[in-house]
Amino acid sequence: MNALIISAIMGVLMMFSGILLKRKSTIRGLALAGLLVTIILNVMEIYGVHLFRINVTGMMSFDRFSLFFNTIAMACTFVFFLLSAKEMEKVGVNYSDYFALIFFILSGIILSSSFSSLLILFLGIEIISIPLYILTGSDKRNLKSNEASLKYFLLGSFSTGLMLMGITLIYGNSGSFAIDAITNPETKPGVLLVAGLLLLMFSMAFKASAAPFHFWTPDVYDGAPTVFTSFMATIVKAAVFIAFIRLFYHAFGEIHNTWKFIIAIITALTLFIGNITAVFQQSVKRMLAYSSIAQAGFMLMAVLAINSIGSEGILLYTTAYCLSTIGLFAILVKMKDYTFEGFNGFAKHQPLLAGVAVIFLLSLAGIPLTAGFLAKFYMINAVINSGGFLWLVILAVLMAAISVYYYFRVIQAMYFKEGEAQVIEVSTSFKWVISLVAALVILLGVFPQLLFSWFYF
Amino acid sequence: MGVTPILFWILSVMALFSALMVITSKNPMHSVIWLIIVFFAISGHYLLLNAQFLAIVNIIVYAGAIMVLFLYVLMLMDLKKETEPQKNRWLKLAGAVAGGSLLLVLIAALKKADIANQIAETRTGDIGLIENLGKVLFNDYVVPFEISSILFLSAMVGAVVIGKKE
Amino acid sequence: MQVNYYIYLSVALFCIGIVGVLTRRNAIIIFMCIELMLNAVNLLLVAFSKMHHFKNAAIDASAGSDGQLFVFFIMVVAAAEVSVGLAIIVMMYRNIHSVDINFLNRLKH
Amino acid sequence: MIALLLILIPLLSGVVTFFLKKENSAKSWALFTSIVTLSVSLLGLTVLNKTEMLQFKCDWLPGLGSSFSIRLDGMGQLLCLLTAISFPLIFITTWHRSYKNAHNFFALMLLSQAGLMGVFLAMDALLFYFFWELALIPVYFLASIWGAERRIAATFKFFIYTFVGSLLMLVGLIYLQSLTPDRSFDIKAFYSIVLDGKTQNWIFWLMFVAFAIKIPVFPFHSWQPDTYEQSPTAVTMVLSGIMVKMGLFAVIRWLLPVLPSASFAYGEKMISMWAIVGMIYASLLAWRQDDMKRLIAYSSIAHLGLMVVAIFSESEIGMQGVMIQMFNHGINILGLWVIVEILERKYGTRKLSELGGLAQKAPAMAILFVVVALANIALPLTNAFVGEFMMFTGIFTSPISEYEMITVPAAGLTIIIGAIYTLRMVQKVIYGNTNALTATGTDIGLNEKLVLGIIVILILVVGVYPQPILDLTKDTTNFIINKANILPLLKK
Amino acid sequence: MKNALELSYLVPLFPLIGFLIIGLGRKYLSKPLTGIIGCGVILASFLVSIWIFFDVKEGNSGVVDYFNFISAGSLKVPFSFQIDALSSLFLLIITGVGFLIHVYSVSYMHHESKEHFARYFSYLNLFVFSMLLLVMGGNFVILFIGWEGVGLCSYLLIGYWFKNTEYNYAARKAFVMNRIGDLAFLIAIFMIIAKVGSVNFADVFSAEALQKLSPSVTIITLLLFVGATGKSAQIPLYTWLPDAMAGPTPVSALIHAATMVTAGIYMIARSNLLYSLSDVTSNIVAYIGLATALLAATIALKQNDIKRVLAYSTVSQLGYMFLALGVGAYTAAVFHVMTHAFFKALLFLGSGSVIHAMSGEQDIRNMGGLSKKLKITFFTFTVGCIAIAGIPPFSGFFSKDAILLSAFEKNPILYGIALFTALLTAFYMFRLLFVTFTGKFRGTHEQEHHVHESPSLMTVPLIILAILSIIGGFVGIPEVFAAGGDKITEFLSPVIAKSAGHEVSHSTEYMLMGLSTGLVILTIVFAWFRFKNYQPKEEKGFGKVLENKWYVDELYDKVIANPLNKFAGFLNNFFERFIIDGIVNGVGRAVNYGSRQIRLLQSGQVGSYVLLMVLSILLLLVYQFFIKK
Repeated sequence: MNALIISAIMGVLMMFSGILLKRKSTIRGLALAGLLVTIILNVMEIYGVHLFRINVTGMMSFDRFSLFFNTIAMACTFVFFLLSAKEMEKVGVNYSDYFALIFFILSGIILSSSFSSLLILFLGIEIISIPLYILTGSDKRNLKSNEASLKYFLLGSFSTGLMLMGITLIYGNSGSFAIDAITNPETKPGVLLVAGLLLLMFSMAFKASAAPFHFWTPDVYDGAPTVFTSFMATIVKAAVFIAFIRLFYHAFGEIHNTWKFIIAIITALTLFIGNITAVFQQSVKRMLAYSSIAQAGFMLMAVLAINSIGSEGILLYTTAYCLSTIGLFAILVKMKDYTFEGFNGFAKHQPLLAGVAVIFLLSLAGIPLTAGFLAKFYMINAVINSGGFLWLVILAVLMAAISVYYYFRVIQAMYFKEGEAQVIEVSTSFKWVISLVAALVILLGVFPQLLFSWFYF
Repeated sequence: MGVTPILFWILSVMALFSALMVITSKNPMHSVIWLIIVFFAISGHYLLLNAQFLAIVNIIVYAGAIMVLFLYVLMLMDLKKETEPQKNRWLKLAGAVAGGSLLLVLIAALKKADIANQIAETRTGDIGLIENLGKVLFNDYVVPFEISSILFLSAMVGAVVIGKKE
Repeated sequence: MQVNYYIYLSVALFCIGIVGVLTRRNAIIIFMCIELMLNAVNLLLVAFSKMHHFKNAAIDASAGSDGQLFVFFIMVVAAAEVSVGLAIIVMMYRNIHSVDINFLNRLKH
Repeated sequence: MIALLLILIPLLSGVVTFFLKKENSAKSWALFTSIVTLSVSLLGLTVLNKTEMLQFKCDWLPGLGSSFSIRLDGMGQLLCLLTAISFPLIFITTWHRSYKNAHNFFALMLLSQAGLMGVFLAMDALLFYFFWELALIPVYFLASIWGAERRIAATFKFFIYTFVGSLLMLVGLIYLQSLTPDRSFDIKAFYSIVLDGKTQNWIFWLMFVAFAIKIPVFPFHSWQPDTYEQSPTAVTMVLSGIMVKMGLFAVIRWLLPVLPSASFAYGEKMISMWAIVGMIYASLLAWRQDDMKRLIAYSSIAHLGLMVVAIFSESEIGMQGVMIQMFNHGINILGLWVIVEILERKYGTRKLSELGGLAQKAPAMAILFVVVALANIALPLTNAFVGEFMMFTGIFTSPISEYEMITVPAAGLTIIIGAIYTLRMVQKVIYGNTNALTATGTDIGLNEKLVLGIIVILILVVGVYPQPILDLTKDTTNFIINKANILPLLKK
Repeated sequence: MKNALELSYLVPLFPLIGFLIIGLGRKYLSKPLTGIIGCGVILASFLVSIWIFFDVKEGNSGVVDYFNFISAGSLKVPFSFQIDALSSLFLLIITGVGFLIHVYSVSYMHHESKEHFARYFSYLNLFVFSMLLLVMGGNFVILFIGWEGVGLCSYLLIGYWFKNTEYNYAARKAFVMNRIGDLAFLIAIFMIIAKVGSVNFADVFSAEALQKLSPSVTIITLLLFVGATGKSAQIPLYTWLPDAMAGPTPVSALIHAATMVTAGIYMIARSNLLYSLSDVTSNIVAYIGLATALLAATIALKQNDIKRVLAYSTVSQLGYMFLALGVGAYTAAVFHVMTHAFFKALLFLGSGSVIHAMSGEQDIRNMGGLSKKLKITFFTFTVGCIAIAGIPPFSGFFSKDAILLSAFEKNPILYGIALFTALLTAFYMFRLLFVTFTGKFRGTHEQEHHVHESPSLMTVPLIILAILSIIGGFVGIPEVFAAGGDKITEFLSPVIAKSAGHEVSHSTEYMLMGLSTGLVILTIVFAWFRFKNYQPKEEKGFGKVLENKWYVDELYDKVIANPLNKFAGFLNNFFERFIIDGIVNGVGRAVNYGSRQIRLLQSGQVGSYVLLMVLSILLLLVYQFFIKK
C-alpha cells in the first residue's frame, strides 16, 4: 500500500515537475529519489511498517509474494532509470511526463501484483496499458512509433474486451469478483466459468505476449522508442506474469485440470514461435522482441506448474530476465546501428560493454553461472515436479538451444567478426552501473539464495 | 406474453440490427449514428433491468460524450465514404466466418450453462438505483474508485503528451 | 426474463463487434466496434447482476450491485481509453493523413 | 581440501589471468598455476586413504536440494590427474605460439580446466551440470576467437549441438531429482532411487543423448572433426584429450549406476551395436582424411566407440579397461596433437599430401611421433594395449552379452583399419622424400621434446606396468559394477 | 651359482638394453661401437640361452613370475616367462642365428651413416627382444606382446630405407596383414579367457582347462591358426612376405626367414595340446600348409629377384611346417624350423653377399658366373641349396623327411603333393644357384668390375651357418638309422608328447627316403641342364601367370582393398557430408527456413493479427468444449 500511494503521488509530482523544474537532470534526480523512497517504503512494509491504514475491503492483499515482487519491479525500474533515464530525453520534449507515466505504470504494476478482486486486476492492467500506448507513441514524428502505438492500442483494447467478457462470464457463474470466491471446489466447474476463464486466460496471454496472441509484441517493441521498449519488455511483462500467476494460482488453482492443457499448448506455441522466428531477424532490437516472447514461454511454465517452486522461480526469472534485458537494451540504445552487423567488432572498441553484454546474453540464453540459467532451471524443475508435461519440458530445452543461436549471433558479431561498431559516448558512471548489474546477474546465478533468503527472511 | 418480453425483443432486435448496421455502413458517420442507436437500445435494456443509474450514465457517457468525441474526430478528418477502401473480399469473408463461428461456438457452449434458466429480474429490484449504488460505491468500492483516478490522470497526461504540438 | 436470452444477446453483440474489427479498415470504426464489444459486456454484467440479486436478495440486500459497479468502472476505463485512443488516431492522421490500418505496415516480419 | 584446491586454483588463477595484460606474464602464470595444480593432483594420490582430505561439502542451494559436494574417488583421481597433466603439457607445447590477447586465451584455458576438474569431482548432480557447462563455454570462446578460418560456424555447431545434449541431460537430472525421496541432487540420493523400467527408459535417453554427443557416439559425431579442425590446437587438445572423457565419465558415474535396467536394456543391445558401427565407420573415414586433425578426430571417435561398448558390457574387467583407457587415450591423443601443432607451426599445413620426409629432417620428432602413433594403434607395451585388451576381454566375457562372437570381431576390425590409417599418417608425414615445404625442416625444440618425452614415458610406463592405475580405480569400478549389475535381480 | 631359470630375464634384457643404448645414443656412438654393442648384447643373450638350454636339458624347466602385468577382477595376467624345452630351443635359434646375422650386418650395413646404422641395430636388437618375449612368454598375453612386437620391428625394418615410398607401402602391408591375423589371435585369447579365466599356458593346457575348452576348441584353434597364417605367411595372408624383401637383406634373413615367421609354428607347437583335440583344425592346418607350400613353390619357379625367390621359398617351407603341424608331427615342424633357420639364413645372407657384391643388384637375370669371384659365397650358397633340397646328410633332409613321413602316414596323397613340392623346391633353388653363379656374367661392365668377395665379417657367419646347415640335421636322425638318434624329439617330449612311433614299416620308410632323394637329385640334374647357360627371355602363358604370382596381389586389390577404399571414400564424400552432417545441418536449415516462413505470419496487418487471434480462440474453445473429454 505504501508503494502504491507513493508511486501515484510521485506520478502527480512528476507531472508538475515539468512546469516547475527546468533542468532535466533535476527532474531525473527527483524521479530517482522518489523511486528510491518508494522502494524503501515498500521494503519497510515487508517489515511491517504501514504508512497508511486503508480498508481495501478485501480487494487487494499485500502479501509477502506481492511485496517482494514489487520490490524487484521497482528495483529493476531503478536500474532502468540509472541506465537509460538519460536516453528518454531524446524521445521527445515531455521529459517529466514520461516519468509521470512510468510512475503510474508502477502503480498499475503494484495493483496487478496484489489484487484479490478481478476489478482491481482489470484496473491494474488498464493502468499499465494506457500509459504504455502513449509511451509507445511518444516519438511523435516517427512513423514507426505512431504505427506501433496505434497497433498496440487497437489490439490492446480488443484484448480488454476479451478480458471483460471473461470476467463477466465468471461473474455470471459465481456472483463475485473476489478471486478466492470464484471456484467452488465441491462442484464441477460450470461452462460459464470455464469459458470465462479461457477468455481471461487469452487476454492475459495477450498482455504477456504469449502465442498465438503475441502478434503485437514484435511490432510494438520494434516501433516504440528503444528506452520504453526496454521498460515494457521487462518490468511490465514481469508484472503481467505475476498477475497471471496470481490469478491462476489463487482463483483457478483448484480446477487446474480444466485449463492446464490449454496453457501447455499456449506455452509450447509461445516457445516455438518466439524462438523460431527470432532466428531470422536482422535487427537486434526486433530479435530481442521475439526473444521476449520466447522468454515468456518459459515464464508461462510457472503458470502451468502452479506450485511453490514455480512461484519462487518466477521471481528469480523475472529478476534475471529484467536485469539482463534492461542491461542489453541500455547498450543497444547506445548503438548507432541496431542490426547484427552494427555490433561487428564491438568487443575491440568497447571491451567492457561487450563483456557485460556477453553476460546478459548468456543469462538470457540460460547458460549456467548466470541468473538466467537458474531461472530456467526453476521453471523446468517446477513443471517436472508438478508431474506430467515432460514433452513440454523437452520442447522447452530444445527451444532454449535454438535461442542460443540468435543470442550468440550477437556475441559472434561482437567478438569474432571484424567491424567498426559505432557507439554513442558512454559515461563512466554508466559503465559502473552496467558492470554492477552484470555482476548481480552472475551473483544471482551462483547464489540465488541471496534473493530467496530475503524472501523467506 | 407480457410487456417485458415484448420490450426485450424489440430492444434486442433494435440493438442487433443497429450493431449490424454499424459494421456494414460504408459511411463512417452512419456507423456512428447506428452505434448511438445501439447504445440507446442497451440503455433501454438497463431500464428494463431496473438499472436506472447505468442507463443514464450510458446515455451521458457513451452516447453523449464518447460518441460525440468520435463524431468530432470524424468530422475533423472529414472522411468521405470513398476514402475507406474496402478490405480484400476474402479477408472480409474470413473475418465474418470467424466471428460467426465464434458466436456459434460460444452459444453452443454457454447453452449448457447450469444457470441458463435462472431469472434476471426485470422491472424490480432496487440495487440499480443511484442511492443504493452510491452507498456500495463509497463504502466497499472507494479504493477502486480512487484508483481509477490514477487511470484518468494517466490518460490525461497521455492525451497531452500525444496531442500537444512540439 | 431468463438470463440465457441476455447471454445470447450479449454474445451476439460481442461477436458482431469482433466481426466489425475483423472486416473494417478504418481505425475509428474498428475502435467503435471495440466499444460495441464493451457494451455487450456491460449489458451482460447488468443482467448477471440482476440474476444474482434475484437469487440472493434474501441473504444480502445489495447482492449483485457489484456487477453494476463493475459496469460503472468499465465505462470509466472506456472513457479514458477513448481519449487516449482518439489522440493516437489523430496523431497518426496528422502524420499520414489516413486512418486506414492497412497502411500500418512499416513494422512487420 | 585437495578436491577443493583442484577446482579453486585454476578458477582463481584463471580470473587473475584476465588482468595480466602482458603476454609473457600471462603465459608464465598459466604454466605456473597449472603445474601447481598438477602437484596438488599428485599430492592427492599420496593420501588415498585420508578421505577427509579428498572431499569437501558445504551448503549451496538448499532450496533446490543441492549442495556443493565434491570428492576425489579413484576414477576422479585418475581423470583429474589426466587434466592436471594435460594443461602444463599444452602450455609448454604452445609456448612459442603467440596469441592475440594472450591473457584472455590463458584465462579461458584455466577456466575450462576448473570446469573439467569440477565435472570429475562433483558429487551433486546440479553441481555436475554447472561444471559441465563451465567447461564448455570457455572452450567455445577459445575456439571461436583463436580458431581457423571457418571457426565461427564450426564451433557454433559444436556449441549448439552439445548444448542441446546437456539441456536434455538437465531435464533428466531434474526428473531424477523429483523422484528422489528427499528431493535432493546428491549422488547418494540418486544412487538410492529405485525406478521402474519405463521411467528409466525415458530418463536414460534424455541423459544418454547428452553423453553420446559429447563422447561422441556415431551418428552424433559430425561436430567433432569440424571443431577439431577449426580450433586452435591447444583447444583441440583440451577438447579431445579431456573433454570427450566427460561423456564417458558421466555415463559411468551418472548413468549406469542410476539407471541400471535401462542401461541394461539399451546399452548392450542397441548402443553397443551403434558404437561398433560407428567405430568401423569412423575408422574408414579416418583412412580417407588428408587433414591430420580430421584424421585424428575420426580415430578418436573409433577409440571412444570401443570404450562405450566396454562400458555397457558391464563387466569388471571391461570397466577397468575403460578407466585406464580414458587416461591413456587422453595422453596418446595429446601426443598426436602435439605433433600436429608442431607440424602446423613449422610448415603451416596439416595436410598429409603436403608433408613428407620429415624423418630425415626431424628424426627426434619422427621417433616420438612413431611411438605415439603406435600407442594410437594399441601396440603391446604401449598404454593403449592394456586398455584395449582389457576392454575387449571385458566385452567378450561380459556376463550380459550374447553376441560377443559378432561384436568383438566387428569391433576388432578397427584394430586393423586403425593400423592402416595410423601408419598411413606416419608414412605420409615422416617417410618418403622431402618436398619443397619440408626440405627446410628442422627438428623440434627442447620444450617440445620435453612434452613428447613425458608423453612417451607415460605411454611406455603405463604400457608396461599399468597395475597402479588399475588399483586406483578398482574400488570405483567395483562399486559401479555392483550398482549397475541387475542380473541377480533379473534372475529372481 | 644361481639357477639358470632365475636369470632367464637376462636373455631379453640384454637386447633391450642394447636397443636403448643404441637408440638413445645414436648420435653419439661411433659405428664400430654400435656394432659391438649390438652384437655383444645378442652374444650375451646367446650365452645365457646356452646355459638355460643345458639347464633345461637337465630337466630344470618352469615358469618364472615377475610382476602382475594386468590384474583386474578375475583376470590376472602375470608378466612371466616359461622356460622349457620348446622355448629354450627357440632361444638358441634366435640368439644364435641372430648373433650371426648381427655380425654379418655390421659389415653389410657399413655404408650407412652413423645414425642410420645405429637405428638399424637398435631395431634389430628390439626385434630380438620382442622375439625372445614371444618365445619365453609364460602366457598368451606375453606371447602376444612379443608377437606384435616382432611385427612392429618387421615393419620398421622393411621400411628401413624410408625415403622409398615403395618400401613404405611394403612395410605397411606387412603390418596390416599381420594385424589381420593378430585380430584372430586376440579373439582366440578372449575365448580362452572366457572359458578358462586364465591365459597362462600352465593353466590353459591343464587337463581340467582342456576339458572346459573342448566344446569350442575347433574355433579357438582355428582362430589361433589364422593368427599364425598372418605371422607365418600362409594362405591367405602370405602376400606380405615377398614384399617384405624391401628391407635390408640381413633383416630378411633374420626376421623373414629364420625367426619371426616361425612364430606361428611356435605358437601352434606351444598349443599342441589344443590342436590335438581338434581334427578339423588339424586337417585345415595341413591342407592350408600344403597348399601354401605348393603355391609358393610354383611362384618361386619364375621369380627373377634373388630375394623374392628365397622369400617364396620361405613361404613354401613354412607351408611345409604347417603341414607337419597339421598331421600332428609337431616335433618335425619344430625340427624343420631349426634346420630351416640355418639354411634359409644362410641362403639369405648368401644372397646378401651377392647383392653386396653386385652393388645392390637383385635381378638374377643380370647376374651369372659369379662363382668365380665369390667363392665362399658360392660354396656356402650351394650348401644351403643342397640342404633345402633335402639331400642327405644335409640338415634339410632329416627335417623334411620327418615331415614327409608323417604326411605319408596321414594320407599318401598329402605325401605325394608334398613330395612334388619338394621337387619344385629343389628345382627353383638350383635354378637360382645356376642362374646366379654359373654361365656368363650378364650385368654391366661396371658391375662386373666391381664384383668382389665380401669381407670376413660377412663370410664367417656364412661359413658357420653352412656348417650348421650341414650338421644341424643330426639332432634328429630317424630311428631307422640309429636308435635314439632322434634327440630333438626326446628333448621336446616334456612339451610335445612323443607319438607312439611310426606305424609304417622300416622298409617303407627307406623306400620313401630313397624315392624323394632320388627324385630330388634328378630334378637338380634337370635344372643344371636347363640353367647352366641361362639367357633371360620374356615369359608367356602359364609362365607369365607364375611370374605375376598368380595375380593374387591384384586379386586382393580388386576384391578387398579397392572396394573398401572406395566404400570409405563414399562414406567420406557422401554419407558423412550429406547424410550425417546433412541431417545436423538440415535441422539448422529447417529452423532457419521455419523462421523465414513463420515470420510471414507477422504480416504487419492489424486485421490479420486479430483474425489469427480469433481463429486461435476459436480453435482453443472448440478443443476445450467439444473435443476434450
